[in-house]
Amino acid sequence: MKIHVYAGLKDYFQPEFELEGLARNTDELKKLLLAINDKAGKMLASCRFAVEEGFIDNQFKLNEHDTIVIIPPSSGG
Amino acid sequence: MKIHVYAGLKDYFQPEFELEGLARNTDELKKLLLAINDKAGKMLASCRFAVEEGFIDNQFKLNEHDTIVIIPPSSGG
Amino acid sequence: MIPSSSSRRAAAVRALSAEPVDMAGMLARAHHPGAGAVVLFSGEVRNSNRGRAVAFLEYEAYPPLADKLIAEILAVATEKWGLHIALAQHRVGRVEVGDTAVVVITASAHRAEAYAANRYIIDRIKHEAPIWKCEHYTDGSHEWGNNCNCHAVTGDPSKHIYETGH
Amino acid sequence: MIPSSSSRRAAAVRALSAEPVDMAGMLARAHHPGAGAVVLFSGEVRNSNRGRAVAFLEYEAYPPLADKLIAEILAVATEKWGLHIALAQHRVGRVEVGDTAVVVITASAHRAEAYAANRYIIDRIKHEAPIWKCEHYTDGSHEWGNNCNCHAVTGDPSKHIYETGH
Repeated sequence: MKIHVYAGLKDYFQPEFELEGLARNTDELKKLLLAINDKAGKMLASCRFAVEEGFIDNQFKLNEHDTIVIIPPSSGG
Repeated sequence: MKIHVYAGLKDYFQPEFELEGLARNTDELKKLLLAINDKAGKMLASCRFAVEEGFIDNQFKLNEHDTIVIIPPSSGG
Repeated sequence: MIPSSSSRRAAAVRALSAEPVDMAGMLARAHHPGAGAVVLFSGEVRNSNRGRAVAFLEYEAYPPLADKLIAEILAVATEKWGLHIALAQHRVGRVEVGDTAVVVITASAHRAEAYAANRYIIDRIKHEAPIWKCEHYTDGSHEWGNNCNCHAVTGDPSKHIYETGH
Repeated sequence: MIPSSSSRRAAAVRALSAEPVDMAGMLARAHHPGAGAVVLFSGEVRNSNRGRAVAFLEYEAYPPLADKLIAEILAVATEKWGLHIALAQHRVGRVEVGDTAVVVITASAHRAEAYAANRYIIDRIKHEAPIWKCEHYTDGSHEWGNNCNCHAVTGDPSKHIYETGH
Protein backbone atom coordinates (compact mmCIF):
# COMPACT_ATOMS: atom_id res chain seq x y z
CA MET A 1 0.00 0.00 0.00
CA LYS A 2 1.05 3.56 -0.76
CA ILE A 3 1.39 6.15 1.98
CA HIS A 4 1.35 9.93 1.46
CA VAL A 5 2.19 12.18 4.38
CA TYR A 6 1.97 15.95 4.67
CA ALA A 7 3.31 18.91 6.60
CA GLY A 8 4.96 18.10 9.95
CA LEU A 9 4.74 14.36 9.26
CA LYS A 10 7.45 14.87 6.65
CA ASP A 11 9.84 15.44 9.57
CA TYR A 12 9.26 11.73 10.39
CA PHE A 13 8.57 9.99 7.07
CA GLN A 14 9.23 10.33 3.37
CA PRO A 15 6.44 12.32 1.68
CA GLU A 16 5.41 9.24 -0.35
CA PHE A 17 6.43 5.66 0.15
CA GLU A 18 5.37 2.06 -0.34
CA LEU A 19 4.58 0.40 2.99
CA GLU A 20 6.09 -3.03 3.66
CA GLY A 21 3.40 -5.37 4.99
CA LEU A 22 -0.37 -5.09 4.96
CA ALA A 23 -2.40 -2.98 7.38
CA ARG A 24 -6.07 -3.98 7.44
CA ASN A 25 -7.17 -0.84 9.30
CA THR A 26 -5.77 2.45 10.59
CA ASP A 27 -4.76 0.99 13.98
CA GLU A 28 -2.61 -1.60 12.23
CA LEU A 29 -1.29 1.10 9.93
CA LYS A 30 -0.17 3.22 12.89
CA LYS A 31 1.75 0.25 14.32
CA LEU A 32 3.58 -0.32 11.04
CA LEU A 33 4.42 3.39 10.82
CA LEU A 34 5.77 3.40 14.38
CA ALA A 35 7.98 0.47 13.43
CA ILE A 36 9.53 2.77 10.82
CA ASN A 37 9.92 5.74 13.18
CA ASP A 38 9.00 5.32 16.82
CA LYS A 39 9.30 9.09 17.45
CA ALA A 40 6.16 9.72 15.37
CA GLY A 41 3.71 8.40 18.01
CA LYS A 42 2.49 11.68 19.43
CA MET A 43 2.16 13.20 15.99
CA LEU A 44 0.29 10.18 14.59
CA ALA A 45 -2.18 10.31 17.49
CA SER A 46 -3.27 13.74 16.28
CA CYS A 47 -3.68 12.74 12.63
CA ARG A 48 -6.68 11.80 10.53
CA PHE A 49 -6.51 9.31 7.67
CA ALA A 50 -8.04 9.55 4.22
CA VAL A 51 -8.44 7.44 1.10
CA GLU A 52 -9.07 9.49 -2.01
CA GLU A 53 -11.32 12.41 -1.00
CA GLY A 54 -12.87 10.81 2.06
CA PHE A 55 -11.75 10.65 5.67
CA ILE A 56 -11.69 7.10 7.06
CA ASP A 57 -11.81 5.67 10.56
CA ASN A 58 -10.60 2.37 11.99
CA GLN A 59 -13.72 0.58 10.70
CA PHE A 60 -12.65 1.24 7.11
CA LYS A 61 -11.13 -1.92 5.61
CA LEU A 62 -7.87 -1.09 3.88
CA ASN A 63 -6.53 -3.15 1.03
CA GLU A 64 -3.14 -3.38 -0.56
CA HIS A 65 -3.96 -1.18 -3.58
CA ASP A 66 -5.11 1.75 -1.48
CA THR A 67 -3.20 4.98 -1.25
CA ILE A 68 -3.58 6.20 2.30
CA VAL A 69 -3.18 9.87 3.04
CA ILE A 70 -2.18 10.87 6.55
CA ILE A 71 -3.55 14.24 7.55
CA PRO A 72 -1.97 16.19 10.43
CA PRO A 73 -4.08 18.76 12.30
CA SER A 74 -5.01 21.67 10.06
CA SER A 75 -2.98 24.83 10.19
CA GLY A 76 -4.54 26.76 7.34
CA GLY A 77 -5.61 30.39 7.44
CA MET B 1 -32.55 81.86 14.64
CA LYS B 2 -32.00 79.63 11.61
CA ILE B 3 -33.44 76.13 11.44
CA HIS B 4 -32.20 73.33 9.17
CA VAL B 5 -34.21 70.13 8.93
CA TYR B 6 -33.38 66.85 7.21
CA ALA B 7 -34.93 63.73 5.74
CA GLY B 8 -38.51 62.99 6.86
CA LEU B 9 -38.77 66.34 8.63
CA LYS B 10 -38.84 67.98 5.21
CA ASP B 11 -42.35 66.52 4.85
CA TYR B 12 -43.33 68.95 7.66
CA PHE B 13 -41.04 71.98 7.30
CA GLN B 14 -38.98 73.85 4.74
CA PRO B 15 -35.41 72.46 4.64
CA GLU B 16 -34.06 75.81 5.90
CA PHE B 17 -35.93 78.69 7.42
CA GLU B 18 -35.66 81.61 9.79
CA LEU B 19 -37.69 81.01 12.94
CA GLU B 20 -39.99 83.79 14.17
CA GLY B 21 -39.52 84.35 17.90
CA LEU B 22 -36.73 83.25 20.21
CA ALA B 23 -36.40 79.77 21.69
CA ARG B 24 -34.04 79.67 24.67
CA ASN B 25 -33.76 75.88 24.69
CA THR B 26 -34.89 72.85 22.68
CA ASP B 27 -38.19 72.46 24.55
CA GLU B 28 -39.16 76.02 23.61
CA LEU B 29 -37.96 75.37 20.08
CA LYS B 30 -40.23 72.32 19.77
CA LYS B 31 -43.22 74.43 20.84
CA LEU B 32 -42.47 77.06 18.21
CA LEU B 33 -42.08 74.37 15.57
CA LEU B 34 -45.40 72.77 16.51
CA ALA B 35 -47.02 76.19 16.13
CA ILE B 36 -45.87 76.09 12.50
CA ASN B 37 -47.02 72.50 11.89
CA ASP B 38 -48.87 70.66 14.64
CA LYS B 39 -48.64 67.33 12.76
CA ALA B 40 -44.87 67.19 13.41
CA GLY B 41 -45.19 66.30 17.12
CA LYS B 42 -44.51 62.58 16.93
CA MET B 43 -41.64 63.10 14.50
CA LEU B 44 -40.07 65.86 16.62
CA ALA B 45 -40.20 63.63 19.72
CA SER B 46 -37.85 61.21 17.95
CA CYS B 47 -35.37 63.89 16.85
CA ARG B 48 -32.07 65.07 18.23
CA PHE B 49 -30.85 68.66 17.95
CA ALA B 50 -27.43 69.98 17.02
CA VAL B 51 -25.57 73.25 16.78
CA GLU B 52 -22.59 73.11 14.46
CA GLU B 53 -20.99 69.67 14.92
CA GLY B 54 -22.28 68.98 18.41
CA PHE B 55 -25.50 67.43 19.65
CA ILE B 56 -27.25 69.58 22.23
CA ASP B 57 -29.81 68.84 24.91
CA ASN B 58 -32.39 71.01 26.64
CA GLN B 59 -29.72 72.44 28.99
CA PHE B 60 -27.95 74.07 26.04
CA LYS B 61 -28.77 77.81 25.96
CA LEU B 62 -29.74 78.82 22.45
CA ASN B 63 -29.28 82.34 21.18
CA GLU B 64 -30.71 84.19 18.23
CA HIS B 65 -27.65 83.79 15.99
CA ASP B 66 -27.53 80.01 16.29
CA THR B 67 -28.31 77.72 13.41
CA ILE B 68 -30.11 74.75 14.87
CA VAL B 69 -30.03 71.46 13.02
CA ILE B 70 -32.84 69.02 13.66
CA ILE B 71 -31.76 65.42 13.29
CA PRO B 72 -34.34 62.65 12.70
CA PRO B 73 -33.49 59.07 13.69
CA SER B 74 -30.64 57.71 11.58
CA SER B 75 -31.46 55.53 8.62
CA GLY B 76 -28.01 55.14 7.11
CA GLY B 77 -26.49 51.89 5.94
CA MET C 1 4.84 47.00 4.29
CA ILE C 2 3.49 50.55 4.26
CA PRO C 3 5.42 52.82 6.59
CA SER C 4 2.73 55.44 7.27
CA SER C 5 0.75 55.11 10.49
CA SER C 6 -2.72 53.63 10.42
CA SER C 7 -4.22 56.90 11.65
CA ARG C 8 -2.73 58.77 8.70
CA ARG C 9 -4.11 56.19 6.30
CA ALA C 10 -7.50 56.28 8.02
CA ALA C 11 -7.59 60.06 7.67
CA ALA C 12 -7.21 59.71 3.90
CA VAL C 13 -10.61 58.00 3.59
CA ARG C 14 -13.52 60.46 3.64
CA ALA C 15 -16.43 59.42 5.87
CA LEU C 16 -18.94 60.64 3.29
CA SER C 17 -18.66 60.27 -0.46
CA ALA C 18 -20.87 61.52 -3.27
CA GLU C 19 -19.01 59.18 -5.63
CA PRO C 20 -19.21 55.36 -5.77
CA VAL C 21 -17.17 53.71 -3.01
CA ASP C 22 -13.72 52.64 -4.21
CA MET C 23 -13.75 49.30 -2.44
CA ALA C 24 -10.57 47.98 -4.05
CA GLY C 25 -8.78 51.20 -3.12
CA MET C 26 -9.98 51.00 0.47
CA LEU C 27 -8.97 47.34 0.73
CA ALA C 28 -5.55 48.19 -0.64
CA ARG C 29 -5.11 50.57 2.32
CA ALA C 30 -6.15 47.87 4.79
CA HIS C 31 -2.99 45.76 4.85
CA HIS C 32 -0.75 46.00 7.87
CA PRO C 33 2.23 43.74 8.64
CA GLY C 34 0.92 43.15 12.16
CA ALA C 35 -2.63 42.37 11.07
CA GLY C 36 -3.52 38.72 10.46
CA ALA C 37 -7.20 39.48 9.92
CA VAL C 38 -8.99 42.00 7.74
CA VAL C 39 -12.79 42.16 7.78
CA LEU C 40 -14.79 44.22 5.30
CA PHE C 41 -18.50 44.92 5.49
CA SER C 42 -20.35 46.33 2.51
CA GLY C 43 -23.94 47.47 2.95
CA GLU C 44 -25.60 47.23 -0.44
CA VAL C 45 -28.91 48.41 -1.86
CA ARG C 46 -31.44 45.59 -2.15
CA ASN C 47 -34.06 45.43 -4.89
CA SER C 48 -36.87 45.21 -2.38
CA ASN C 49 -37.63 46.28 1.17
CA ARG C 50 -40.64 45.38 3.28
CA GLY C 51 -42.28 43.90 0.20
CA ARG C 52 -41.87 46.95 -2.03
CA ALA C 53 -39.79 46.99 -5.23
CA VAL C 54 -36.94 49.48 -4.81
CA ALA C 55 -35.70 51.46 -7.83
CA PHE C 56 -32.84 53.28 -6.08
CA LEU C 57 -31.95 55.00 -2.81
CA GLU C 58 -30.98 58.54 -2.10
CA TYR C 59 -28.88 59.35 0.97
CA GLU C 60 -28.76 62.67 2.73
CA ALA C 61 -26.38 63.54 5.58
CA TYR C 62 -25.51 66.37 7.89
CA PRO C 63 -21.78 66.33 7.08
CA PRO C 64 -20.19 68.23 9.98
CA LEU C 65 -21.70 65.89 12.53
CA ALA C 66 -21.58 62.72 10.41
CA ASP C 67 -17.84 63.20 9.78
CA LYS C 68 -17.15 63.82 13.44
CA LEU C 69 -19.27 60.95 14.69
CA ILE C 70 -17.83 58.38 12.27
CA ALA C 71 -14.28 59.44 13.17
CA GLU C 72 -15.18 59.10 16.84
CA ILE C 73 -16.73 55.62 16.36
CA LEU C 74 -13.60 54.45 14.49
CA ALA C 75 -11.37 55.82 17.26
CA VAL C 76 -13.37 54.11 20.00
CA ALA C 77 -13.30 50.78 18.12
CA THR C 78 -9.56 51.10 17.43
CA GLU C 79 -8.90 51.63 21.13
CA LYS C 80 -11.34 48.97 22.36
CA TRP C 81 -10.15 46.14 20.09
CA GLY C 82 -6.55 47.24 19.49
CA LEU C 83 -7.13 47.56 15.74
CA HIS C 84 -4.32 48.27 13.31
CA ILE C 85 -6.73 49.78 10.79
CA ALA C 86 -10.32 51.04 10.90
CA LEU C 87 -11.89 52.69 7.87
CA ALA C 88 -15.46 53.62 7.01
CA GLN C 89 -17.18 55.43 4.20
CA HIS C 90 -20.87 56.12 3.62
CA ARG C 91 -22.43 57.24 0.36
CA VAL C 92 -24.52 60.34 -0.05
CA GLY C 93 -26.70 61.04 -3.09
CA ARG C 94 -28.23 58.46 -5.38
CA VAL C 95 -27.20 54.80 -4.96
CA GLU C 96 -28.43 52.12 -7.36
CA VAL C 97 -29.66 48.62 -6.49
CA GLY C 98 -26.65 46.32 -5.97
CA ASP C 99 -24.32 49.23 -5.26
CA THR C 100 -22.53 49.87 -1.99
CA ALA C 101 -24.05 52.37 0.43
CA VAL C 102 -21.52 51.93 3.23
CA VAL C 103 -18.20 50.15 3.76
CA VAL C 104 -16.41 49.35 7.01
CA ILE C 105 -12.94 47.77 7.11
CA THR C 106 -11.16 46.60 10.24
CA ALA C 107 -7.76 44.95 10.63
CA SER C 108 -6.31 43.36 13.75
CA ALA C 109 -3.78 40.75 14.78
CA HIS C 110 -6.42 38.04 15.22
CA ARG C 111 -9.84 37.56 13.66
CA ALA C 112 -12.19 37.75 16.66
CA GLU C 113 -11.33 41.43 17.18
CA ALA C 114 -11.65 42.38 13.51
CA TYR C 115 -15.14 40.82 13.29
CA ALA C 116 -16.39 42.28 16.58
CA ALA C 117 -15.06 45.76 15.88
CA ASN C 118 -16.47 45.73 12.36
CA ARG C 119 -19.94 44.86 13.61
CA TYR C 120 -19.68 47.49 16.34
CA ILE C 121 -18.75 50.21 13.85
CA ILE C 122 -21.52 49.47 11.36
CA ASP C 123 -24.12 49.12 14.11
CA ARG C 124 -23.21 52.48 15.59
CA ILE C 125 -23.05 54.21 12.19
CA LYS C 126 -26.50 52.89 11.31
CA HIS C 127 -28.04 53.92 14.63
CA GLU C 128 -26.25 57.16 15.35
CA ALA C 129 -24.77 58.90 12.33
CA PRO C 130 -26.90 61.73 10.93
CA ILE C 131 -27.40 59.99 7.59
CA TRP C 132 -30.81 59.22 6.11
CA LYS C 133 -32.02 57.18 3.21
CA CYS C 134 -34.97 57.92 0.99
CA GLU C 135 -36.30 54.81 -0.74
CA HIS C 136 -37.53 55.39 -4.25
CA TYR C 137 -39.83 52.62 -5.45
CA THR C 138 -40.41 51.32 -8.96
CA ASP C 139 -43.98 52.72 -8.84
CA GLY C 140 -42.54 56.25 -8.64
CA SER C 141 -43.36 56.85 -4.96
CA HIS C 142 -40.76 57.41 -2.26
CA GLU C 143 -40.45 57.17 1.50
CA TRP C 144 -37.88 58.29 4.06
CA GLY C 145 -36.33 55.33 5.85
CA ASN C 146 -36.64 55.01 9.58
CA ASN C 147 -34.20 52.28 10.55
CA CYS C 148 -33.41 53.38 14.04
CA ASN C 149 -36.51 53.13 16.16
CA CYS C 150 -34.70 52.78 19.49
CA HIS C 151 -36.27 55.97 20.90
CA ALA C 152 -39.65 54.20 20.91
CA VAL C 153 -38.18 51.81 23.50
CA THR C 154 -35.61 53.95 25.30
CA GLY C 155 -37.70 57.14 25.33
CA ASP C 156 -34.57 59.10 24.38
CA PRO C 157 -33.43 59.80 20.81
CA SER C 158 -29.79 59.59 21.92
CA LYS C 159 -30.11 56.17 23.63
CA HIS C 160 -29.78 53.13 21.38
CA ILE C 161 -30.14 49.39 21.75
CA TYR C 162 -27.56 47.08 20.18
CA GLU C 163 -28.30 43.40 19.67
CA THR C 164 -24.65 42.47 20.11
CA GLY C 165 -24.69 44.08 23.52
CA HIS C 166 -21.80 46.50 23.14
CA MET D 1 -28.18 42.55 -11.63
CA ILE D 2 -26.35 39.37 -12.64
CA PRO D 3 -28.70 36.68 -13.90
CA SER D 4 -26.57 33.61 -13.15
CA SER D 5 -27.33 31.70 -9.96
CA SER D 6 -25.15 32.14 -6.91
CA SER D 7 -24.14 28.49 -7.00
CA ARG D 8 -22.80 28.87 -10.53
CA ARG D 9 -20.85 31.92 -9.49
CA ALA D 10 -19.55 30.15 -6.40
CA ALA D 11 -18.39 27.23 -8.51
CA ALA D 12 -16.22 29.57 -10.57
CA VAL D 13 -13.96 30.32 -7.58
CA ARG D 14 -11.34 27.63 -6.94
CA ALA D 15 -10.99 26.61 -3.29
CA LEU D 16 -7.20 26.42 -3.63
CA SER D 17 -5.01 28.79 -5.59
CA ALA D 18 -1.29 28.77 -6.28
CA GLU D 19 -1.61 32.38 -7.49
CA PRO D 20 -2.26 35.50 -5.39
CA VAL D 21 -5.92 35.83 -4.41
CA ASP D 22 -7.83 38.14 -6.75
CA MET D 23 -9.77 39.89 -4.00
CA ALA D 24 -11.27 42.57 -6.25
CA GLY D 25 -12.43 39.88 -8.68
CA MET D 26 -13.98 37.84 -5.89
CA LEU D 27 -15.72 40.90 -4.45
CA ALA D 28 -17.07 41.72 -7.90
CA ARG D 29 -18.78 38.32 -7.89
CA ALA D 30 -20.29 38.94 -4.48
CA HIS D 31 -23.08 41.36 -5.40
CA HIS D 32 -26.62 40.08 -5.41
CA PRO D 33 -29.78 42.19 -5.79
CA GLY D 34 -31.31 40.49 -2.74
CA ALA D 35 -28.23 40.88 -0.55
CA GLY D 36 -28.03 43.95 1.66
CA ALA D 37 -24.89 42.76 3.41
CA VAL D 38 -21.58 41.48 2.11
CA VAL D 39 -18.85 40.44 4.56
CA LEU D 40 -15.31 39.65 3.48
CA PHE D 41 -12.62 38.10 5.65
CA SER D 42 -9.01 38.14 4.55
CA GLY D 43 -6.49 36.13 6.55
CA GLU D 44 -3.10 37.76 6.00
CA VAL D 45 0.46 36.81 6.81
CA ARG D 46 1.80 38.67 9.84
CA ASN D 47 5.44 39.67 10.21
CA SER D 48 5.73 37.84 13.52
CA ASN D 49 4.19 34.90 15.30
CA ARG D 50 4.72 33.81 18.90
CA GLY D 51 7.59 36.26 19.14
CA ARG D 52 9.48 35.08 16.06
CA ALA D 53 10.11 37.27 13.00
CA VAL D 54 8.39 35.68 10.00
CA ALA D 55 9.96 35.98 6.53
CA PHE D 56 7.18 34.22 4.59
CA LEU D 57 4.81 31.26 4.78
CA GLU D 58 4.46 28.24 2.62
CA TYR D 59 1.12 26.43 2.41
CA GLU D 60 0.65 22.81 1.50
CA ALA D 61 -2.73 21.14 0.94
CA TYR D 62 -4.22 17.79 0.07
CA PRO D 63 -6.35 19.11 -2.80
CA PRO D 64 -8.97 16.38 -3.35
CA LEU D 65 -10.13 16.57 0.24
CA ALA D 66 -9.56 20.32 0.74
CA ASP D 67 -11.69 21.12 -2.33
CA LYS D 68 -14.46 18.82 -1.19
CA LEU D 69 -14.44 19.99 2.42
CA ILE D 70 -14.46 23.70 1.56
CA ALA D 71 -17.34 23.18 -0.89
CA GLU D 72 -19.20 21.28 1.84
CA ILE D 73 -18.59 24.00 4.46
CA LEU D 74 -19.85 26.67 2.04
CA ALA D 75 -22.96 24.59 1.28
CA VAL D 76 -23.74 24.06 4.96
CA ALA D 77 -23.33 27.78 5.71
CA THR D 78 -25.47 28.75 2.71
CA GLU D 79 -28.27 26.51 3.92
CA LYS D 80 -27.96 27.42 7.61
CA TRP D 81 -27.97 31.21 7.14
CA GLY D 82 -29.88 31.51 3.85
CA LEU D 83 -26.92 33.11 2.09
CA HIS D 84 -27.14 34.47 -1.42
CA ILE D 85 -23.41 34.04 -1.95
CA ALA D 86 -20.63 32.13 -0.20
CA LEU D 87 -17.11 32.06 -1.63
CA ALA D 88 -13.78 30.94 -0.23
CA GLN D 89 -10.27 30.57 -1.52
CA HIS D 90 -7.09 29.48 0.24
CA ARG D 91 -3.57 29.97 -1.03
CA VAL D 92 -1.09 27.16 -1.52
CA GLY D 93 2.63 27.74 -2.06
CA ARG D 94 4.65 30.70 -0.88
CA VAL D 95 2.80 33.68 0.61
CA GLU D 96 4.62 36.86 1.62
CA VAL D 97 4.12 38.94 4.75
CA GLY D 98 1.09 41.23 4.28
CA ASP D 99 -0.37 39.03 1.54
CA THR D 100 -3.66 37.16 1.74
CA ALA D 101 -3.60 33.48 2.67
CA VAL D 102 -7.35 32.93 2.71
CA VAL D 103 -10.48 34.86 1.74
CA VAL D 104 -14.08 34.17 2.69
CA ILE D 105 -17.00 36.21 1.30
CA THR D 106 -20.62 35.89 2.39
CA ALA D 107 -23.68 37.83 1.23
CA SER D 108 -27.15 37.78 2.76
CA ALA D 109 -30.26 39.94 3.02
CA HIS D 110 -29.28 41.28 6.44
CA ARG D 111 -25.93 41.72 8.15
CA ALA D 112 -26.19 39.41 11.17
CA GLU D 113 -26.28 36.35 8.90
CA ALA D 114 -23.39 37.46 6.68
CA TYR D 115 -21.14 38.04 9.70
CA ALA D 116 -22.08 34.80 11.49
CA ALA D 117 -21.75 32.65 8.38
CA ASN D 118 -18.43 34.24 7.47
CA ARG D 119 -16.99 33.46 10.89
CA TYR D 120 -18.36 29.92 10.75
CA ILE D 121 -16.75 29.27 7.37
CA ILE D 122 -13.30 30.56 8.29
CA ASP D 123 -13.34 28.78 11.65
CA ARG D 124 -14.18 25.47 10.03
CA ILE D 125 -11.65 25.92 7.21
CA LYS D 126 -8.90 26.66 9.73
CA HIS D 127 -9.77 23.69 11.94
CA GLU D 128 -10.77 21.08 9.40
CA ALA D 129 -9.42 21.66 5.90
CA PRO D 130 -6.31 19.61 5.07
CA ILE D 131 -4.16 22.69 4.58
CA TRP D 132 -0.93 23.32 6.46
CA LYS D 133 1.38 26.24 6.83
CA CYS D 134 5.11 26.18 7.23
CA GLU D 135 6.48 29.31 8.86
CA HIS D 136 9.82 30.45 7.52
CA TYR D 137 11.61 32.80 9.89
CA THR D 138 14.04 35.60 9.14
CA ASP D 139 16.84 33.58 10.82
CA GLY D 140 16.48 30.95 8.08
CA SER D 141 14.79 28.30 10.21
CA HIS D 142 11.27 26.99 9.62
CA GLU D 143 8.51 25.23 11.51
CA TRP D 144 5.24 23.55 10.57
CA GLY D 145 2.27 25.35 12.07
CA ASN D 146 -0.05 23.54 14.39
CA ASN D 147 -3.07 25.81 14.73
CA CYS D 148 -5.68 23.23 15.48
CA ASN D 149 -4.94 21.59 18.77
CA CYS D 150 -8.50 20.49 19.52
CA HIS D 151 -7.57 16.78 19.58
CA ALA D 152 -5.59 17.43 22.77
CA VAL D 153 -8.91 18.32 24.45
CA THR D 154 -11.43 16.20 22.54
CA GLY D 155 -9.20 13.12 22.22
CA ASP D 156 -10.35 12.77 18.62
CA PRO D 157 -8.63 14.38 15.62
CA SER D 158 -12.02 14.79 13.90
CA LYS D 159 -13.72 16.58 16.83
CA HIS D 160 -13.19 20.33 17.06
CA ILE D 161 -14.04 23.08 19.50
CA TYR D 162 -15.38 26.38 18.18
CA GLU D 163 -15.36 29.47 20.38
CA THR D 164 -18.45 30.86 18.69
CA GLY D 165 -20.33 27.71 19.65
CA HIS D 166 -21.51 26.56 16.24
